[in-house]
Amino acid sequence: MAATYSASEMMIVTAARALAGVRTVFVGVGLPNVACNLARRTVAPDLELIYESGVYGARPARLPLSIGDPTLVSGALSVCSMVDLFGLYLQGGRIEVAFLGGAQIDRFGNMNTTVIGGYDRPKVRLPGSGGACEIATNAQQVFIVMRLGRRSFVERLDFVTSPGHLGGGAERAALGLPGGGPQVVVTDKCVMGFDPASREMTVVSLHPGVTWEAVQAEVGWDLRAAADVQETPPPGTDELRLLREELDPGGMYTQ
Amino acid sequence: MAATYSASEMMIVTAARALAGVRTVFVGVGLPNVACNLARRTVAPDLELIYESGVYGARPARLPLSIGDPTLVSGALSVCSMVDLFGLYLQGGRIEVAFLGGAQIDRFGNMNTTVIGGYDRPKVRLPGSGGACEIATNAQQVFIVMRLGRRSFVERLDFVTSPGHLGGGAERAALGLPGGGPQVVVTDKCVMGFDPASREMTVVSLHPGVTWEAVQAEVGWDLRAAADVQETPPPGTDELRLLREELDPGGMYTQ
Amino acid sequence: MTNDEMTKVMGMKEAMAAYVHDGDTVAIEGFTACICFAAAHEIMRQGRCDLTLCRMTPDLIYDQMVAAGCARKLVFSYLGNPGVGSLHAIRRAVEKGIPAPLEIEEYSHFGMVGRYTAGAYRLPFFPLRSYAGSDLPQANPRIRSVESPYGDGSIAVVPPLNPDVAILHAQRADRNGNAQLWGLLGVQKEAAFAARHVVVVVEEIVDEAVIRSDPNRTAIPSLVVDAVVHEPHGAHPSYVQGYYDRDNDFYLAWDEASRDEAQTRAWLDEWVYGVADRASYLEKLPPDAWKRLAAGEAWAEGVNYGRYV
Amino acid sequence: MTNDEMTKVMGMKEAMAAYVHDGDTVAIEGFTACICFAAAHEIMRQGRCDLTLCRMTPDLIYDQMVAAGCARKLVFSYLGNPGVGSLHAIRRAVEKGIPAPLEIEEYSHFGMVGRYTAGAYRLPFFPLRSYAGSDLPQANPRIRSVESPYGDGSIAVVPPLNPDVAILHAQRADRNGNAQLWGLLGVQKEAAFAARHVVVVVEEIVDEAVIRSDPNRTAIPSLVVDAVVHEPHGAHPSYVQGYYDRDNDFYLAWDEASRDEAQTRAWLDEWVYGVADRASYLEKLPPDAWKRLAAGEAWAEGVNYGRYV
Repeated sequence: MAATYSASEMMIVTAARALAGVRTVFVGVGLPNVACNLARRTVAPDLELIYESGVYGARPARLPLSIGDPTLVSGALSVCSMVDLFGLYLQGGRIEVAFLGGAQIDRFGNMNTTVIGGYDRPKVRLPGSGGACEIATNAQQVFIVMRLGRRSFVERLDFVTSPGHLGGGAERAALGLPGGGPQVVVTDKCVMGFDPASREMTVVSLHPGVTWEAVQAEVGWDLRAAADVQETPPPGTDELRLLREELDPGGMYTQ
Repeated sequence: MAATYSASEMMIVTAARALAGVRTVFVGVGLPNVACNLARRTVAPDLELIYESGVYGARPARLPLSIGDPTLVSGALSVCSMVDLFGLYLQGGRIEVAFLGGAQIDRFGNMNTTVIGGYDRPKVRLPGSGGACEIATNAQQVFIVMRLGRRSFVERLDFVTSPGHLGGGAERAALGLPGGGPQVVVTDKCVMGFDPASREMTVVSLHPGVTWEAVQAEVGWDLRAAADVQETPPPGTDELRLLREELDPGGMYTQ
Repeated sequence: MTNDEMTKVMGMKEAMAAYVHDGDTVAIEGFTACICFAAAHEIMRQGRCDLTLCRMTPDLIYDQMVAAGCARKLVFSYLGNPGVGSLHAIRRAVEKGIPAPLEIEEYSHFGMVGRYTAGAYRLPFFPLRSYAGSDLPQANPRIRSVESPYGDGSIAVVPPLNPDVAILHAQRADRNGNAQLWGLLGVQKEAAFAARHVVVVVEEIVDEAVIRSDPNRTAIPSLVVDAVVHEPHGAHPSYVQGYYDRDNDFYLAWDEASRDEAQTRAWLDEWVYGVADRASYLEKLPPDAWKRLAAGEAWAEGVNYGRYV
Repeated sequence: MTNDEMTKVMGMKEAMAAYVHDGDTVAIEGFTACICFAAAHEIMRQGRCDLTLCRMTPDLIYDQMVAAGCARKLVFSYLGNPGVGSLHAIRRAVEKGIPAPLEIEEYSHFGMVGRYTAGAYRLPFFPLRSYAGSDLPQANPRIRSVESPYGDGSIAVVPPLNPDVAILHAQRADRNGNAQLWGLLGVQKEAAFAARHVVVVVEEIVDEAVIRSDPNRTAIPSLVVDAVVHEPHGAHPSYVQGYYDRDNDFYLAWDEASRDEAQTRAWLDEWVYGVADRASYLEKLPPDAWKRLAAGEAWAEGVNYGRYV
């Protein structure tokens, strides 16, 4: 019998599953944090969690309040200064996957976390880059988890904070960015990849019960589909139990 | 009654006294090591010893065999990586005085520790720079301790490892070197300073019983004297006792 | 006077009066941990203004200082209330110029880290692989690039940052300012070496012998420290590894209060202007606060440095 | 297999055979301390040749490898027998081409540190304030300079160094290669991150729980480590902080023996080729050696990380 679950739970579980077999993940704030901790408890037991706060190999004993929570430090394999974290781990090319959230994304996976509106007198001042710009530049692969929505998935970004595939095609490589850029976008309604040639975002699976139209309605450009769109497998009872009872008992991310 | 002492003891005690009132000294290998440890026990009790091996505020419990001796680590105030030692402490401009030895020096305090003869097939291959090049570049002041000799105090260096006052005058400042360069050269026969205008080495005091001619005979250029050449004060009994009984009981540096 | 007798210990009032002046460039660092609210509140009480505030994550501490009118300019890389949401006071200043316009100079995290590092290393710039393809260099013309002399392309650079004063919270220091940190190290060391003056605020003042027993743990040496302030719980509501946990209720309460100007003022009146010093602030906390925020115990395994005599 | 069950533990023979090949660029680092002679001797026994040997201070360890004919080239910053004098085998090679010419690539200490750092940070160069007014850039054209884009002059740069393998001795590691170091830290961390492969050699293999009890002490994480070799006293005659002292008699004996080609060969025959492995080498030491070289005890003060559950 299939369990009932929320769209957020579906999204987090799917994001976690994307990490199957991965050994090192750079963990962003919020949703990625929950997804990576779930992955370590399920599909990627050897996964070492790396946080921009300087932590390698965290073993959080509770859901961290932020990427700088003291529970990430106690029991970690290594904790280093930020110059070493960004220099040795990230820029050194040691991160297999960086898992990021974002405010705005375009069809090529470029992201905006800086402003809505103009830079000098913005309508909404967002947090800014943090480490996102260099993470997007240097991680071997970037995975993104964010909720669909017309204000988030936009035709044109107000500001490019973090480079994705830029204008698409080979532009990213031509500019000499060391990392491979965005590979997958996990949302609350579908999973998207990037076309190997055009580097445009393409839908690879729809979550159970979600229609193509429901997805397109939340995206600000004419969405493309992969050759063979699948149905995303639903969460398992074990994943849901871990999420609800251990990782996010307060339901901060899973409602 | 005056104590008897060797020329090396005279040199080391005089070198130590040059550090009166100094708070941070970068300690080179060999003679400077002994002189700085003596200074800390006499004229500069607040002196903190800094070693290129990464040690700040060493309290050696024995005469260190080298600048990397474990006795420099145990009980030190701080021990850091070499990138931090050279970057934060030295290049950061935090070193008041660097105390160096050398193989060859010219009248402007430029030093050679690289080769005697040509670089590609040298007559004698010397150790090379170690940290000397950046120490000479960045320390606020450089003090030098070395024995006089025609093979050491030369008209022309075979190789400039570490910049002193280059061609003299304002050349050093013009090249943008951050530190002030050599200020004093303590030898086994005399003490020399540098003329404020020409930056040429000038004799400021002769050790007791040493004649001008005896000094000139050991120097490969026509030596200049300061306006008023003094007699260097002899070592005190307390300094000699510390040196012989505590700092160098084996007589490694003081014979 | 020997080292053991030397002391740089001062009260917080005295230290802030001595080292923070109107118009100064100030860095109160600490990434999520060891954020010295005690110092910030004292600066606010002393009415400092026109400050250039530098911090990777302005966090509540600079949101409060901006709300209090201390700041002319903000140099930063991430404007968030960590794990909670926005910094409403700074957003009001940037979006609407309330209470006054706030100049901003914006980097990414590694850019800020690099700026402190270049400042500490006395370098003209710090090179980093970032910013290519981003709009950040357009927003901030101080982000530039240099060509590699090895024929392998160009790389972004940021300029050095040398604050007039850095204020850094740590677990323990001796009276002369040799400070030991553990847990997240952030950019504390780099900020200390980059700054013209350094105030270290600590949970505990310990004998020099404690420091000398573990020299690898000393991130900030006395060499660069001007003043040592003993202010236990001085980082509340942020946390200090091994000493106390983050007081998240405060982060949530500020998120609420700071959405509205009048409520923001009321919060500052109660928790900053309405108290004389940190001790009075701490007295206002609920009696069970420190029990609730207790760190528990997890001690590091022993390490022998050896005696080499 | 979980992390706790994972192991990268190998014997020295196996590790050197797997990670050091003819023609490789090899870095055995450790500044005065933690110099892994055990690895060097095994490489010599395996007859490796044509190596590019990188080390700030070639020390006895590379003097022996050069004498044994392992090296084609030396990349370094200080050629000395520390506290004793010259490195005679390397001098013979450089001054007289005996036994074979040795190519050299020479920097200053900060230049070598910068090369490893640039290699570890994947930077095209490392900038440093050095070399202006020195003849070193003429001797080594890889020392170059770049112009600051902030209009404040030019600065020297050195290129990245990325060895094929770095061999690093440390006090302790877990079976997965998370290594903790104390005392002099040298460039161990930077060399580890710069290298394509890393072999960590340790005095003790400990439970992962020991490492996790003090994460700030972990300089080399498992992430970059390929093999862990348990070789107690593997750094003799250099020292390991807290474990044993330097055996200066060996430094003096090498100074004597290495002045003459035949004696050098005899020394190598006795101490390298004449023993099967490190255990046999250690058996040849006088029975009182470890008593004489004992480190004594001086333990670090406790540090609490806290339990945050």
